[in-house]
Amino acid sequence: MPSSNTSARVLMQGNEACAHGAIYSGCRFFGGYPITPSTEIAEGMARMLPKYGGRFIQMEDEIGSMAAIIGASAAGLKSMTATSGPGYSLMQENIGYAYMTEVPCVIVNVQRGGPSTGLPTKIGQADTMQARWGPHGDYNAIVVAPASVRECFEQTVKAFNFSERFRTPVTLLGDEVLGHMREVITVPEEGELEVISREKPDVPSEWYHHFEVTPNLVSPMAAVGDGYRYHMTGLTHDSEGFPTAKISEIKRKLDKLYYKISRFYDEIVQIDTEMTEDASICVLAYGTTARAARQAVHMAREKRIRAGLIRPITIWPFADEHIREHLAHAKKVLVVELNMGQLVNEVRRIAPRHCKVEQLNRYDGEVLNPVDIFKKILEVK
Amino acid sequence: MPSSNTSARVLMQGNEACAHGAIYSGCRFFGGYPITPSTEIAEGMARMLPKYGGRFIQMEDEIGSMAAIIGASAAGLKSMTATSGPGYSLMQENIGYAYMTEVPCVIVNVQRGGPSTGLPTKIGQADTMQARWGPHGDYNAIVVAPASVRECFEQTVKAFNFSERFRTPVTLLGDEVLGHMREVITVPEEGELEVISREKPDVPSEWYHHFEVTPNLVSPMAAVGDGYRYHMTGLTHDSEGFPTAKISEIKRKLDKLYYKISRFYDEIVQIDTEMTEDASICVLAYGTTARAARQAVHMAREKRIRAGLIRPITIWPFADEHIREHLAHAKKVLVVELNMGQLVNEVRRIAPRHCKVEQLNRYDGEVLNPVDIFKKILEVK
Amino acid sequence: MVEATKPEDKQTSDVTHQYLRTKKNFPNVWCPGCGIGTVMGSIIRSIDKLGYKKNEVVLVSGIGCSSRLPVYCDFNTLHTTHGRSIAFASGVKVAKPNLKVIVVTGDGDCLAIGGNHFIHACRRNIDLTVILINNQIYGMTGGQCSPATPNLAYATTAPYGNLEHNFIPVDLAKGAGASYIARSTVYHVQQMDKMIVGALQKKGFSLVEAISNCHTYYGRLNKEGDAVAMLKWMKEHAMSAKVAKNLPPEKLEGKFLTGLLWDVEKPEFCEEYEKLIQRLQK
Amino acid sequence: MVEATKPEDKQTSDVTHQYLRTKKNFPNVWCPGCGIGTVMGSIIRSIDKLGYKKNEVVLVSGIGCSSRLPVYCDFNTLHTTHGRSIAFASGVKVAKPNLKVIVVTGDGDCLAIGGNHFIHACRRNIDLTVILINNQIYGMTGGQCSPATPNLAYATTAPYGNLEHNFIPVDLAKGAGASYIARSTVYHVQQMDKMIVGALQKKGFSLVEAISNCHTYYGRLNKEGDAVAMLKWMKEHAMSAKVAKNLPPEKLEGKFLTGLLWDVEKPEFCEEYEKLIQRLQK
Amino acid sequence: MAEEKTAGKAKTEKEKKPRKIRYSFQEGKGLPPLNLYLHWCKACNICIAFCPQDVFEPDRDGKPMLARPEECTQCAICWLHCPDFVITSNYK
Amino acid sequence: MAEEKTAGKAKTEKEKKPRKIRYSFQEGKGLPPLNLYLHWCKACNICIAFCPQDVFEPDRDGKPMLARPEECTQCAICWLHCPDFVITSNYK
Amino acid sequence: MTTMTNSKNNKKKKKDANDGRFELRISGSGGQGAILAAILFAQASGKNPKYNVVQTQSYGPEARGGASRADVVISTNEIYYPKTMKLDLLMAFTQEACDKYFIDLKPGGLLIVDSNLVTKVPTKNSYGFPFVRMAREQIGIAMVANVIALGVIVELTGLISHEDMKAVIMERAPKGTEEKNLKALNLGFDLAKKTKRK
Amino acid sequence: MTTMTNSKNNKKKKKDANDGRFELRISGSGGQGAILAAILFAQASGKNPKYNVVQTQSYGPEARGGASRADVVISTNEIYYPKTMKLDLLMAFTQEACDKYFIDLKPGGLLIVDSNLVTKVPTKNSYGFPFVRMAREQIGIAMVANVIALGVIVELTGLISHEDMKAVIMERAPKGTEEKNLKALNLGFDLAKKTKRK
Ligand SMILES: Cc1ncc(C[n+]2csc(CCOP(=O)(O)OP(=O)(O)O)c2C)c(N)n1
Ligand SMILES: Cc1ncc(C[n+]2csc(CCOP(=O)(O)OP(=O)(O)O)c2C)c(N)n1
Ligand code: SF4
Ligand code: SF4
Ligand code: SF4
Ligand code: SF4
Ligand code: SF4
Ligand code: SF4
Ligand SMILES: [Mg+2]
Ligand SMILES: [Mg+2]
Repeated sequence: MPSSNTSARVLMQGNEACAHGAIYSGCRFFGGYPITPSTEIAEGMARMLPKYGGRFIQMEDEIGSMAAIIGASAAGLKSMTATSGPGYSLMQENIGYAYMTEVPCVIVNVQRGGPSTGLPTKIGQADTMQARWGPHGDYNAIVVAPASVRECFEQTVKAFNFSERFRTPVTLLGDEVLGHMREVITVPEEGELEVISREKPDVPSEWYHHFEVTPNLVSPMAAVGDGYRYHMTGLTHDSEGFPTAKISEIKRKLDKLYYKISRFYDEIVQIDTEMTEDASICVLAYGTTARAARQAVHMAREKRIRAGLIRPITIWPFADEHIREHLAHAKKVLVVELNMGQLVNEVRRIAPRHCKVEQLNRYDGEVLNPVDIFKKILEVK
Repeated sequence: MPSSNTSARVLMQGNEACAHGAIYSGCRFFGGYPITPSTEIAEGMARMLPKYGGRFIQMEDEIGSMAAIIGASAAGLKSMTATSGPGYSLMQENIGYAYMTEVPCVIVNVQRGGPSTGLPTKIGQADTMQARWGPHGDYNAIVVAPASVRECFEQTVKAFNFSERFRTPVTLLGDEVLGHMREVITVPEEGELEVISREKPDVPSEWYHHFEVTPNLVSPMAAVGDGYRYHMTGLTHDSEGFPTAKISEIKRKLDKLYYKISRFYDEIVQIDTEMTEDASICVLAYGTTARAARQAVHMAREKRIRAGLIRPITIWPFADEHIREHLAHAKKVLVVELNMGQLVNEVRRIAPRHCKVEQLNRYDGEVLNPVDIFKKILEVK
Repeated sequence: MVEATKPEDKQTSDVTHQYLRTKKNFPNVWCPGCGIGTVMGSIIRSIDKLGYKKNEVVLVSGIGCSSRLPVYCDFNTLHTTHGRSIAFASGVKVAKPNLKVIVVTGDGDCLAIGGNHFIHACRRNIDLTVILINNQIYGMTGGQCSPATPNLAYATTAPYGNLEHNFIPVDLAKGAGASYIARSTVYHVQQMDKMIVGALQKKGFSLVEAISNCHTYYGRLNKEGDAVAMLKWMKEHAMSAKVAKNLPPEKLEGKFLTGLLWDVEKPEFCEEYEKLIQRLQK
Repeated sequence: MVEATKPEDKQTSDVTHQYLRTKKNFPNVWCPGCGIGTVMGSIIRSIDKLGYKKNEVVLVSGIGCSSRLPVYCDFNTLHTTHGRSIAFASGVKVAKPNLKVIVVTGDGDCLAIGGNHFIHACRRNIDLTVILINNQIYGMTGGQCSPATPNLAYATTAPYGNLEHNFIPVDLAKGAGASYIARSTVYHVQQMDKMIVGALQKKGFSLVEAISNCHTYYGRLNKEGDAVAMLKWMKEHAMSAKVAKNLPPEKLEGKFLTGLLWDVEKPEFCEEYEKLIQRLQK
Repeated sequence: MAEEKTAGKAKTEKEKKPRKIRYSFQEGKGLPPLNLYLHWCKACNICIAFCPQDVFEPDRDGKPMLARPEECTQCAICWLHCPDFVITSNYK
Repeated sequence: MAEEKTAGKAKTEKEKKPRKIRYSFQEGKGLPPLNLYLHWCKACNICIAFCPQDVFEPDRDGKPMLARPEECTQCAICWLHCPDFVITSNYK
Repeated sequence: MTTMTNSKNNKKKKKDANDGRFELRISGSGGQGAILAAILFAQASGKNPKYNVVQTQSYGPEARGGASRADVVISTNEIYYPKTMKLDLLMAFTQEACDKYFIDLKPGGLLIVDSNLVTKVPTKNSYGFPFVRMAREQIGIAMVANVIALGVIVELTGLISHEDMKAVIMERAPKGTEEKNLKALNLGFDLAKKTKRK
Repeated sequence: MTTMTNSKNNKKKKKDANDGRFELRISGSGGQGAILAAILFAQASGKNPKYNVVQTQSYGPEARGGASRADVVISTNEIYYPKTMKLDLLMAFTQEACDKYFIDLKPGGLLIVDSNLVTKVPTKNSYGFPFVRMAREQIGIAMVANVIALGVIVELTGLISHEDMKAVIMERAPKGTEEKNLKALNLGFDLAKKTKRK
C-alpha cells in the first residue's frame, strides 16, 4: 500500500489534513455530498481513495451519504463523510441510526457561519450543542475538535479510533477557518500514531451476538458477509439484533449505548491547558477560537494578569471533571465561542461555586481575535 | 364558518384535540407525512380542513412537509405539521430556515419511545433537548408541552399564538400516551380562548421591510401576493431580506432572532405548580409524566411529606427564574423524565445552591407511575 | 400465469423453511393473508435456485410492513430507516461488491420518502436488486395515502378520495435509467420467481415490482374485499407483457402488464470502480 | 433557432430592466458570460409577455448559482434551502392558488438533493412551472459532479472521470408524470421564451430545462472552452424536436432535442382541491 | 360492532361440492400429500380458495383441513401462495 | 500561473474584417442603435462573438464598443444573449 | 372484586364511585372490538357530568391494529395519572388476554370472560358468558359480541345509566346496524341482570 | 514599513523575522492568482525548518472563486492566532483591493501594487510595478503576473531563499509552463533588486 504522504514538512490545508488523516486511519470508504466549507475533504478522498483500493461515492444528498457510510461500515470498511451545518442537520436521523445499531463511522462537520444557509464561506461554532443533541432520542456522543492543521490530521485518526473502539459514530467538529487554513506540518509517519480497528468476533457464528453486552460493553463486530449472519435494526433490539419490546432488554440496550462511552470517559476526554495552575482567570475555548484565546492569554500574562487557557479537544462527553480541576483556583472562567453561548451553559452547570462564569461571543461570521479576548479578560478579570 | 366542535362534553383523543385546536386557531394549511404516534393529527386535518376552506397536503416526506408549511405560511395561511422523532430529525434543516426567515408555523412532535426507529407505539420524552438544539446554528426556540387532552387543544392554540405573535416556528412536544389517550373534555367555545394572528404591515409597500427591527423586535409580516414584494433567504440578510455579509447587519439579525423571544420571556413562560410554597422536595416533570408526578406528590402529602409539583408547560425557553423561585425553600428537586436525563441538566444549571438535584428516569417505552415516583420521593427526601 | 409446473422445475416448498429464522421471529407480524409473506417465499426460492450462499446474501429494508420481511430470513439482514434502504444498500454493495445485495421495500418506503434514493440508484447503476412490494398504501401506519394510491381511491389521509395521481413505478424507474425492470403479483408467484431470478442475475440495477394486497387497509377502505378477493382481482387484471405484445389494444383495456418490461445494458458502477482502482494502482 | 424576428413580436430589451432590483443587488454574483443571466432575461420577458402582475408572480429557488436568480427580480422571491424549492413552492401554490409560482433551480438543486420533491411534483400535478437551469455541474460549490454530469466527464469529485450515468431530466419528468416538458438552451433564447410562456400557460406541472454554460467549472475541467465556445456548441448540437420529427435517425446523431417535448392533460391538484372544498361546504 | 378488520374468510362457491374423504391418512392411504404447520396458519383462506382440486376445507378456525387429499396434483399453488409457510409437500 | 478561470475573451475570426466607423454618433448620425450599460458589463464577449452584423468591437477591457452601429439590424441577438442586461435598444 | 362492582346495593356503588377512581380493562385479540368497546364505555361515562374519564390503550408495532387492550379510568375527582394501576374490572375475550392481564386485577376485582374462549379461569369471582357465540347465534353477527359485553359491564358496574349507554350506541353504530347493536346491548343488560339475581 | 521589510541589511531582516511574526497579504480580484501566490509563498517559507507558516484567505459566496485576498503569517515561534492582525506587507493587484486593505497595513508596512491598475496609492512608502503588463509583454501570458510579484516579494522581504521559491515554482507549475514561470520569477527578483538599489 503506498503511503499517503511524504513525511517531510508540507503545506497542507485543514480539510486536506482530514482527508489524509482518514487515509492514515485506514478509512476506505467515503460517501458524501459537497458543501462549503467542507468540500475539499470529499475532493481529496475522491482523488486518494481509489489509489488505496478504497471507494468514493458522491451520494444524492447528505441523508444518503450518511446511510451509505453506515452500510459500508457494516460491510467492514472504515467509513467517513464530511459536511457542514445544513448537511449535518439532514444527517441527524441516520446518525441516530448509527448510534442505535452501533456502527462505527466518522462525520466531519466543518462549521460555517450563521444559522440556516447563513454564511457559507465564513466561520461559526454554533453546531456545538447540535453535535450532542441533534438526533431524536437518547444517545451518548463523542465529538472532537481540532485547532490546527496537524490536529485535523491527528484528531481524524482519533475520531476513527474512538469510533472503532466504541462502535459508535464520532463527529469531528471543525470550522471554516481551520478547514481552509494552510499550515506547514510534518505529516505523521506510518506507525507514529496509534490506529485502532474494531474488534472482530472470534466465536463460531452460532454463538455470535452482534450486540452482546460484554464486560467492557463494546461488542465485537462482524462485517456483513463475514459469515456471521445477524440482523440490524433501529427498532429497540436484543443482543442478537432482533426487535424487542421487553423492557429489560430495552433498558440494557440503552444503558449499553450510554455507559460504553461514559465509562471510558477518561480515555476519551482530551483537554489541552496552559498556565491554569496559578490562573485566577481561565479562558475556555475550542477550535480556531482557542488559538486566538491562547494568544490573548499570553498577552495577559505579559501584563502580569494570571490568565490560563483551557482548550477542550474532546467536546463531548464534556470534560466536567477535568475542567473543574483546572478551575480549582480560578475566580473567573471566560468562555469564548463563535456562537450565542452554547458550551457556556455546560460550564455554568459544572463550574465550582467560587468560580464565576463569564462569556464572550461573536456570531457574525468573523473570528474573535486575540485583542478582543484580551480586552474581555481585562474587563472581567 | 362552521364551528369545529360542539361545546358539549366530548370524548376526544389527544391527537384529535391538537387538530381541533389548530382549526380553532385558524390553521388553514397542513402539510405532513404520516408517522406513528402522530398520524391521527394528519388524518383529522385531512378530514376537517377542506370543510373550513383550508388545505391539506400529504407530502413525500417530512422535509417536504416542513418546506410546504413554511411556503403556505409565507403565503398567509396559519400552517402546521405533525410528526414524531424520526420525522422531527429530518425537519431540522427547514425548521432552522423558518427561524431564520421568521415564518410562523407549528410543529407537533408526538414523542415516541427509544432512539432511532425505537418503539413507535410507546412513549418517550427524549426529544426534549433536540427541540431546543436540533437545527445547526443559533436560534431561540419556543416549545410547549401539554399534559391532558384539553391542554392538547389549548396549547395548540397557544403554540399558534406564540408563533404568530413572535413570527417564529413553535414546537408542541407531546407524547404517545397523551396523543392516543382519550378524555372527556369541554371543547372551548368560540371566543373562549385568545387567538392571535400575525401583525400585517400598514405602510405602503415601498416602505415595507420584511425583517424590520421594530421596537418589540417582531416585524409585521406581509404574505406573498399581498402586494409587498420582498425577498426571503436563509442566507444572513438585511432588514429587507437581501443577502448581506455586513457584520453589523448580521449581528442585528441574530440578536433579533434571539431577543424577540427572550425579551418576552415572562409572556411565554407557562408553568403549573402545586404546593411548592412549603415544599421541602419539589418534583419537576412535564407532559404525561407530570400527571403521574402529581399523583405521587399527593401520595407523599398524605404521608405528611412536604412535596410539591413543578410542571413546566413552556419547556423552552426554560423557565429558569420561575423555577428558581419555586425552589426557594426546597432542599431537593426531583426531576422525573422519560429519558436518560435531559431537562435535569437545565435544572442543575439553575438550581439554587441549597437545593440538591435528584433525578428519576425511565427510557424503556413505559411510563413512570405514581408509585415509582412516590418511592423515589421517599428515597431521596 | 399460475399453472401446474412440471415436477423437475419445481422447488419443493420445504426449501423455504431452510432459510427462515423460525426460532425467534415467528409468527410474523403480518395480517392473515397479507401478500408480503408470499413475496418472501418468492425471494427465498429465487436465491435458492441461483445457489447463492446465505452468507453472501444481504437483505436491506427500510420501514413498513414490507420492510419487516428481512428479519424473518436467515441472511445478512439490515432493517434501516424509513426510505433510506437503497442508500444503505449502495454503501454495502460498493464496499463489498461480491455480496448479493437485495433491497426489500414498500411503495411508501421506496417511492414516497425514499424516491430520491430510488431514482439515483436507477441512474447510478449499482448492481442492486430492488423488490418493491406495492400494496398501494401505507400499511404499517394504518392506511394513509401513498404515491402508488390511485387517483380518487380512499385512504385515511384521503378521506374524500385521493386528489393526487399515482406514480407508475416501472415508468419512473425507466425514466431514471434503470437497466432491468419487471413486474409481477402475489397471485402470479411463479412468474415472480422468474422475474426475481432474472433481476438477481442482471449485472446492474434491477427492479421487480411485486403487486401485493393490503386488504386490511387498502382493501377495506376501497371495498376491494379480503385477501382472496384481491388476489382474484390480480388474476383477472394482470396480462403478461409477452402475451400483450400480440394483442390489439382493446384487449388490454383495464389490464396491467406483468413480466419483464425493460432490459438494457449499461456499465455497472462497482465494476467501473474496480477498473479505476486497477488502473491507478498499476 | 436564433434568427432575426419581426419587430412586432419582439419585446424591446428595456422591458427586462423594469423587473430588476437594480438598486441593491447588482452587479450579480455570476461569472462573466454565465448563462444564468440569460435565462433570467427569458423568464422576465415571458412573464411580461403574459401580462402577469409583479405582485402575483412568485419565484422560488433553492441553493446554487442558478438559485441566486430570484434575488435580482422584483417579484415575490423566496430563496429557500438546497433542493427543497419545489416543496416550498408547493406550499405557496396550494395555499394561494391564484399566484403564479415559478421555481428556479439548478441540476444539483433539482435533481440531486431535490430529486424527490421534483418527481413528486411531476406526479402530483400542482400548477407550478419549474425552470431547471442545467449546467451539468455544481457551480456554486466549485465544480463537483452533479446527476447531470455525463458519464466520463470530469468534475472535482470525479477526478478520473465520472463513473456514474446522468439523468435525462426530461425523461425523468416524463416517467414521473409531468404534464408539460420542454427544453431549450441559453443560445436559443427566443425558443426558450416560447417554452417558458407555454409552461406558464399550462394548467399543471410544467418543466423547462434550460441548458446553460458553466464554463468556469464544467467548461474548464472538460476543456470545453469559454462561454462563447459553449454557446457555439449548443448552437451546433441542438435540434428542434419539430424539425427532428421529419429527419432520418442518422441526422440526429450527436444532437439533442429542444422545444416542446411532452404535453398532456391531467386534473390539476389545486383545482381539484377547490372543487372538494366547494362540495364539502355546500 | 368492531372497529378492526376481520380476517378474510369469505366463503367460496366450493362449499357446494359434496365432501368426499376428510383425511386421507385416516383412511389408511398412507402419508398425506402435504404437511401443514398449522400453528403458523392465520386462516387467511387463500389455500382453500385457490386450490384447483378443492383439496381443502376450512376447519372451525378457518384453517385448512385436507378434505380430499387424494385429489391433490402437487400443483404447488397452495404452498406457493400461502403467505405463512404453512404448507409443504411430502413428495420431492 | 493563476489558479482560477480567465474570463472568456477568445478572439473570434472577425478581427480580420476592415473597420468601418467606430461610433456612429460621433459621426453625427444621430442616436446609436443600442444603449450599453457598461458598468454592468463583465466583458464575456458573447455579444461581440454572436452579433451577425459584427457591430461590436472589444475595448481595452474586453467590453463591447459600437464599432459599426449603422450595420445593426436590431436582430436582438446581442441583448437577448447578454447575461448581464447591459444592452438595450434605442428603438421601439 | 371491589365493593363497588359486585355490591347489589346501587346506592353503595354510586358512593364508592364518588369516592375515587374506577379502573376497567377490556382485552382480546385484534378484531374483537375491545378498543371500541372501551371507547364507547368511556364516551357513555362522559355523559355523566360528575365523572372525569380517561381512556388509554396499547398498540402493536407502529399503529397497524393488533391492539390487544384498552383501559378506562373513571373518577369523580380529577384524574392525575391516566393509566390504570390496579383494575377494578377486567373483561377478557381470549385466554391469552385473561392470562396476561389477570395479574393487574385488584384483589377482589371483577373478571368477566367469554366463557367459550376462556376456559381456564383463574378465580371463582368471575362472570362468564359465551359472548361471541351468542352474538353469532342470537344477533346474527359475531362482531357485536363486544356490545353484548358492554351491556353486561354497564349492568354489573352500575356506573353508567342504560340511557347514556344506549345513546352512545345509537350515535356510533354504522347506519343500518343500530337495531342489531341495541339488541345486543339489551341482551347484555339482561344477561347480567339474570346472573346477578342468581 | 517594518525594519524587516525595507532594510537593506539582510542580516537585520533575518533577525527580525526570527523575533516574531511576519504578516503578508496578497490581494486582487478573482482570477489574478492572488491566492495561488500566497500559497506558493507559504509553501516556500515552509522549506525553511525554522519557520512556522499559516496561510488563510477569504471567500466569496460559497466556494465559487471570487476570493479576493490571501494572507500568510510566518513566524519562528508557534503561531497561535492564525489570521493576520497587522500586515507587514500588502500586495494589491487592483485599486479596490488597495483601498480596502491598506487600513490593515502596519504603520510603516510595505505596500506593493500593480502600478498600471492601482493608480491612487495611499502612501509614498510603496513599490509599484506594472506586473500584468510586464507579464503579458515580457513573458507572453498575463497569468504569470502573480509570479513576477512573488519574485518581488521574495526579494524585498528576504524571508525566503531564491532557491526555495524556485523549487516550489518548479514543483507546482503546470507541465510545460515551468520555463515561463521561472522567467517570471527571475524578472521579479531583478525588478526588486534594481528598485532596492535605487
Ligand atoms: C422518517 C419516518 N417517517 C415516517 C415514518 C412512519 N412510517 C413507518 S412505515 C411508513 C409507511 C410504509 O409504507 P410502505 O413502504 O408502503 O409499507 P407497507 O407498510 O405498506 O408495506 C411510514 C410512513 C417513519 N418510520 N420514519
Ligand atoms: C443541505 C445542503 N447541502 C449542500 C449544500 C451545498 N451546495 C450549495 S449549492 C450546491 C450545488 C448547486 O448545484 P446546482 O443546483 O447545479 O447549481 P449551480 O450552482 O450549478 O447553478 C451545493 C451542493 C447546501 N447549501 N445545503
Ligand atoms: S396492514 Fe396491510 S400490508 Fe401490513 S401486514 Fe396487514 S395486510 Fe399486510
Ligand atoms: S460558477 Fe458556473 S454556474 Fe456559477 S456563475 Fe460561474 S459560470 Fe455560472
Ligand atoms: S398442491 Fe395444488 S392440488 Fe394439491 S392441495 Fe395444493 S393447490 Fe391443491
Ligand atoms: S394460505 Fe396458509 S395461512 Fe392461509 S389459510 Fe392456508 S395455510 Fe393458513
Ligand atoms: S441587435 Fe443584432 S445586429 Fe444589432 S448589435 Fe445586436 S446582435 Fe448585432
Ligand atoms: S454580452 Fe453583455 S456582459 Fe457580455 S460582453 Fe456583451 S455587453 Fe458585456
Ligand atoms: Mg405499502
Ligand atoms: Mg448546476
